[in-house]
Amino acid sequence: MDLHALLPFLFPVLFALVIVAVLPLIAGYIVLVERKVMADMQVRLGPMRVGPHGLLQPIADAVKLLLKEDIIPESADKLVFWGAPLISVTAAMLALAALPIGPFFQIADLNIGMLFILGISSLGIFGIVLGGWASNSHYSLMGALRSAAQLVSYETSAGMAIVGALLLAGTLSTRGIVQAQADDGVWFIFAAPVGFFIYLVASIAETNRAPFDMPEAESELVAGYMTEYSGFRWALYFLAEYTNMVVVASIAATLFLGGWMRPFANTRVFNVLDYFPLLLMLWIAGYCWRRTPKQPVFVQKVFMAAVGVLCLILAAVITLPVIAPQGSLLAAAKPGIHGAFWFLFKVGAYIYVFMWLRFTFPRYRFDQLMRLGWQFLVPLSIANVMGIAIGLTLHRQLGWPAVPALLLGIALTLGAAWYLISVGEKHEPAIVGEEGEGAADA
Amino acid sequence: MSDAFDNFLPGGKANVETTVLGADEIILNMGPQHPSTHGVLRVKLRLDGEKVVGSECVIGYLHRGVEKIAEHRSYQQFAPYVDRMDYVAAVSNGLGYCEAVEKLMGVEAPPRARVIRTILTELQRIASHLFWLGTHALDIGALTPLFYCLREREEILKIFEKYCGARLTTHAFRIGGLQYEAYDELEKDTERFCRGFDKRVDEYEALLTENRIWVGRTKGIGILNAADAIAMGVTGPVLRASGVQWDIRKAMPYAAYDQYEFSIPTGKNGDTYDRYLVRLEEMRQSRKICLQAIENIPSGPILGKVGKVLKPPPGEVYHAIEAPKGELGYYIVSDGTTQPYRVRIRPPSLVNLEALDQMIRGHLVADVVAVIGTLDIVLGEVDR
Amino acid sequence: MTDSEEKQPTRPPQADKPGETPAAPSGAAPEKPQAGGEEKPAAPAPPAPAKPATPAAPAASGAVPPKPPAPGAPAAAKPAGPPPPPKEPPLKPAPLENDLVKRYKARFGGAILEAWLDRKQAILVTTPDRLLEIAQYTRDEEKFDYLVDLTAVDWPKREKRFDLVLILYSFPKNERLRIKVLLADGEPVSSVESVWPTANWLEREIYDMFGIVFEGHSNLKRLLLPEEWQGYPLRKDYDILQQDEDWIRENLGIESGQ
Amino acid sequence: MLNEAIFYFFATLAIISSILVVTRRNAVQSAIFLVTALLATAGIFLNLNAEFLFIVQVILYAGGIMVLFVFVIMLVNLDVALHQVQFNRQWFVALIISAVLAAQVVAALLVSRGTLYAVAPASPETLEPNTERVAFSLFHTYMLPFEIASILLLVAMVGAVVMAKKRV
Repeated sequence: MDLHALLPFLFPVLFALVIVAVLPLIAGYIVLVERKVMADMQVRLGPMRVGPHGLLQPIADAVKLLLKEDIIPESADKLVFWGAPLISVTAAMLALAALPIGPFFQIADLNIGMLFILGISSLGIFGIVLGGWASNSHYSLMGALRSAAQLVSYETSAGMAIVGALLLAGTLSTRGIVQAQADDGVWFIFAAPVGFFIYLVASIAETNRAPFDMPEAESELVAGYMTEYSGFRWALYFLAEYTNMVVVASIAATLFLGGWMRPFANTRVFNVLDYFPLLLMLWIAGYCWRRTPKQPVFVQKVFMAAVGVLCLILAAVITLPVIAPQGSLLAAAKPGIHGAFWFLFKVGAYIYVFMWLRFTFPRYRFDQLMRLGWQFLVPLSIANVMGIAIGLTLHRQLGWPAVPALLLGIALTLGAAWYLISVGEKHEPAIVGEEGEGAADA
Repeated sequence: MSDAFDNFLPGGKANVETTVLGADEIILNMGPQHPSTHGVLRVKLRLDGEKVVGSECVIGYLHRGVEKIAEHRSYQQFAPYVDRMDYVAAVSNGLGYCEAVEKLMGVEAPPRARVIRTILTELQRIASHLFWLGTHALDIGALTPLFYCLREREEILKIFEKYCGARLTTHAFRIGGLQYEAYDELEKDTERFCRGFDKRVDEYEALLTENRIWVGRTKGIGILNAADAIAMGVTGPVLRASGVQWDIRKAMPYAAYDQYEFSIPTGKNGDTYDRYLVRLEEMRQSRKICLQAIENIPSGPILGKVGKVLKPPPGEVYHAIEAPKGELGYYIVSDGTTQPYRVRIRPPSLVNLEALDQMIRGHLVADVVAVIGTLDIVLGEVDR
Repeated sequence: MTDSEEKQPTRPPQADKPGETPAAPSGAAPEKPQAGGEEKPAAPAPPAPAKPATPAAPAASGAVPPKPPAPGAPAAAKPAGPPPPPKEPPLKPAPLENDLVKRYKARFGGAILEAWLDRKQAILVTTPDRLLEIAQYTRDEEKFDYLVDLTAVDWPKREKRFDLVLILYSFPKNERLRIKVLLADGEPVSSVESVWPTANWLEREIYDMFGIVFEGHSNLKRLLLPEEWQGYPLRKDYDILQQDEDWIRENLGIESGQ
Repeated sequence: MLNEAIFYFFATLAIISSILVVTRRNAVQSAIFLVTALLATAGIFLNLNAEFLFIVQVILYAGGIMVLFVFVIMLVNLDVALHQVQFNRQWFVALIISAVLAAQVVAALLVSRGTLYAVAPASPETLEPNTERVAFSLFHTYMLPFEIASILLLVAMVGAVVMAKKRV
């Protein structure tokens, strides 16, 4: 067979391998970052023991999880119990295939890109539902049922929020969406702020994270659908959860935050921002070196210094294309490298917001969550789509200037939001009172 | 029972005769190993979907027979045991016991001892409420307040440590007065803590009080009206949140409470939110008491006239104090020997927990967690 | 266990009456008997109506030794309790005869065996047979609306070996009252759960620890100990070593090394 | 060659899963195999360059409807179904129907033997802006029927809500 026929598959397969290989590591480090962020918000230090500043903690955790006994409850449905985490992980990872990490780094630019991501990631529910069912435990099952209901509900509003941005982009291809934002010179977060908000809320709910972590609400359902899982299978669920976080953050970055574009990509004055990565890396390196003498053990000192050096190397890699002369190979690599940096930066920022919310808010109750989803987010997302459609029609068909047309659309959406909130407030106390009376009667 | 539900799970016992339609009612076993039952409480919930239609508490996992132990110890020997009941508020337990025995003996602690007792007990109340707030918020899903609360609690525990060398089970008092003389900086430490504490409470309030989710999770949940509260015998903040302005510190003052000015916060609706507000306000009031108390600690002996061997004259006494959780009573019967004939401890947690069933009916599983948290039970005390 | 469960007919009140005659020096007048006993500060409640009554002790209730005398057999009463040491007068239990007690006596007559004041705390002793009525009256008429605690004390050498102790509190009056019910082993007593719902668990605990059976209790089973527990730990004759040996013999088939 | 291999893979998967759907006793497992069958069909669509159809299949059937299916299955009592007779004895009826169906297929193949391959498969390029083409047909060419259908669905949905609400 002709090798040339296989050539188009080479890079995608390579990328895919890289993602599958690196993602667990990334997920592990997201967990570490989350613990560190949490610790910082809670006046603690977080993991500090394994490696300097706990930098090797994820690896230790991974080793522990791999070596742990894989307990399968006696009365569980073995086959389903085995397979369920795999479904979750596969679905989460497949969704990454269509995401553009920079202009060059993408497994497949499908012309149904966004739909593909949505559709595939929605299959992850099966992993949760089946895992919860197969565990043969009430906690697991309740977690699974909650999860299914929650994901189906919030997928609706997430999908509608995405539709808003898609209307603006006029394409489903992820690459095309970023390109559209580049062409219009505005990130869609500014053209459809309400849509972004809806997506933010819905994506938190879809990834089962606090304050919407009903399915695994640890204080109610122990660990929800994962209650009976342990060791590697549990790790797979965890991996799926964090991969999902990356996926939703990537979607948000692509759709609303300009994908791989630098802020103000079209303005020359802000070319200074090309040095932002350099500064960031230098700052991290500086911090590492400042902390180096304080490490207790020699090995840790070396490690810390090495992390600093690594940051310097990264800084060099990022900065060289900027200062390289035009037309050189290095300069040609700039969009790819910087695109990847900005994309990951945005994804990171989005995930940081997730963490921030998690450590700030209490948990919703399940009925409140459903009420929020169906009575507020879904109508609002429909209003959002209509607002954007009205704005676009005014702009494209009636020839209004873009800014007032879109502003009108946003204003309409905000009006709808205000109406929904006022209606919700009118109804909410009644429901609470009803429950209260019931409790008093009993 | 839960047959319908069990059968359909993969390993459930198949039973053809069962013709129950759907999973109408299931039994959910919450605990004894569960993250938010605050120890080894086991609640058997009857659920309709996620709605609670009935419940039964199974307790006793931590039963140590404290009351039986008491019958085989001398009066002083038994004092450390009471610290281990409500281990989150050991000082209060000790105060109740010491005062009960003092009453039984007909002696009184000297004024200096009483004031220091009051200071430590109020600090303990703050510590207990802080711990409650942290865990309660954690149950409802707010992770962060716990650590802020523990940060402040730590300061209190440090004061305890400086005073008596122990942090948790302090055994700080002695029958007839104090075990130890106050250390030199007790006033200063207490004052420093109290001065900064008001702002800390504001901080917690900033995180929770106005938070929509918090309000949604606590308002109208676990309502106990005043009549029910009295009938169920609940005491402490739970009773006050139901609108009954009753606090043993005011109603039947002990220690040095009659010298200080403080108010008794009450709630209106008797729901979880009110209990939260009441406890927060109680912390502020306790801080106020501490500040008043350190201003003027009388000098003098710290131990009243009690012999080495305690032989209370025969008879019996019931003495109750306002522990952080409610009325903590000691009913001690003496037969004139060195060992109590019978010690009955009236644990506020146990009686408050009894109201759980009534409070959670009609609510959802998530609310059960909130209500268990709001009752502020310590299983060491429930089970004794 | 089997002993305690067999039903004994409730003792007629008359049978109890002659028993309570051990005359104690009634000269020790109560210094300040109050119904509520506790010192009363500025409390939300108005002062109690129960005023210190004249200690004109009628024949029915003389000043008594610290513990309620064993009804029916005064001779048996002695060994259980220690001899009342005539020491510090204020600690000495003194008979109580105020309005409150009078009202009770007027209403329940023989069911109220005696009343005294111990450490300024009022104690009322009754027979079990009219307990429910008394409870109802105490809550509704006397406004003792809060059952603080319900417990028991075992005096194994007495004929009626148990004191069932109801510690009550009145929110309107800011007073405490203690009602003691004298019970023989196995003698059933009616549950006061219907009067004070909080008695539910407290009675279960007493059943658990003393084996006192409450009639009309909605769910009388052990509270703290496991269902299959043998014996009642807070009885004075409970022997943990014996329990242990029995358990080991039964379950392990060997002799205990204890 | 590659295309055919992919097709046969998905086709086999679809058939095997479909058989398993009807033969499994456990409804949850049946549902899982139904999902597999649906996904295999989606794979065939993808292989035919019909990406939009593929993703609709995944989102609607596998991701949407089947999740609800599994959800409902978990809520009902499977116990009864587990012990009911799975296949009834009217196999001859099934045989007749199968035979008729097979005859139809064979007849169709025979009749169209000459013409079946006459129409060349469309080249992938003409299908390329897949989604746009579907959208164009739906919102432009067949606008009215599409709207009528959606109103019909809306009515059905409202009807369902009303009927469910009455009970409460």
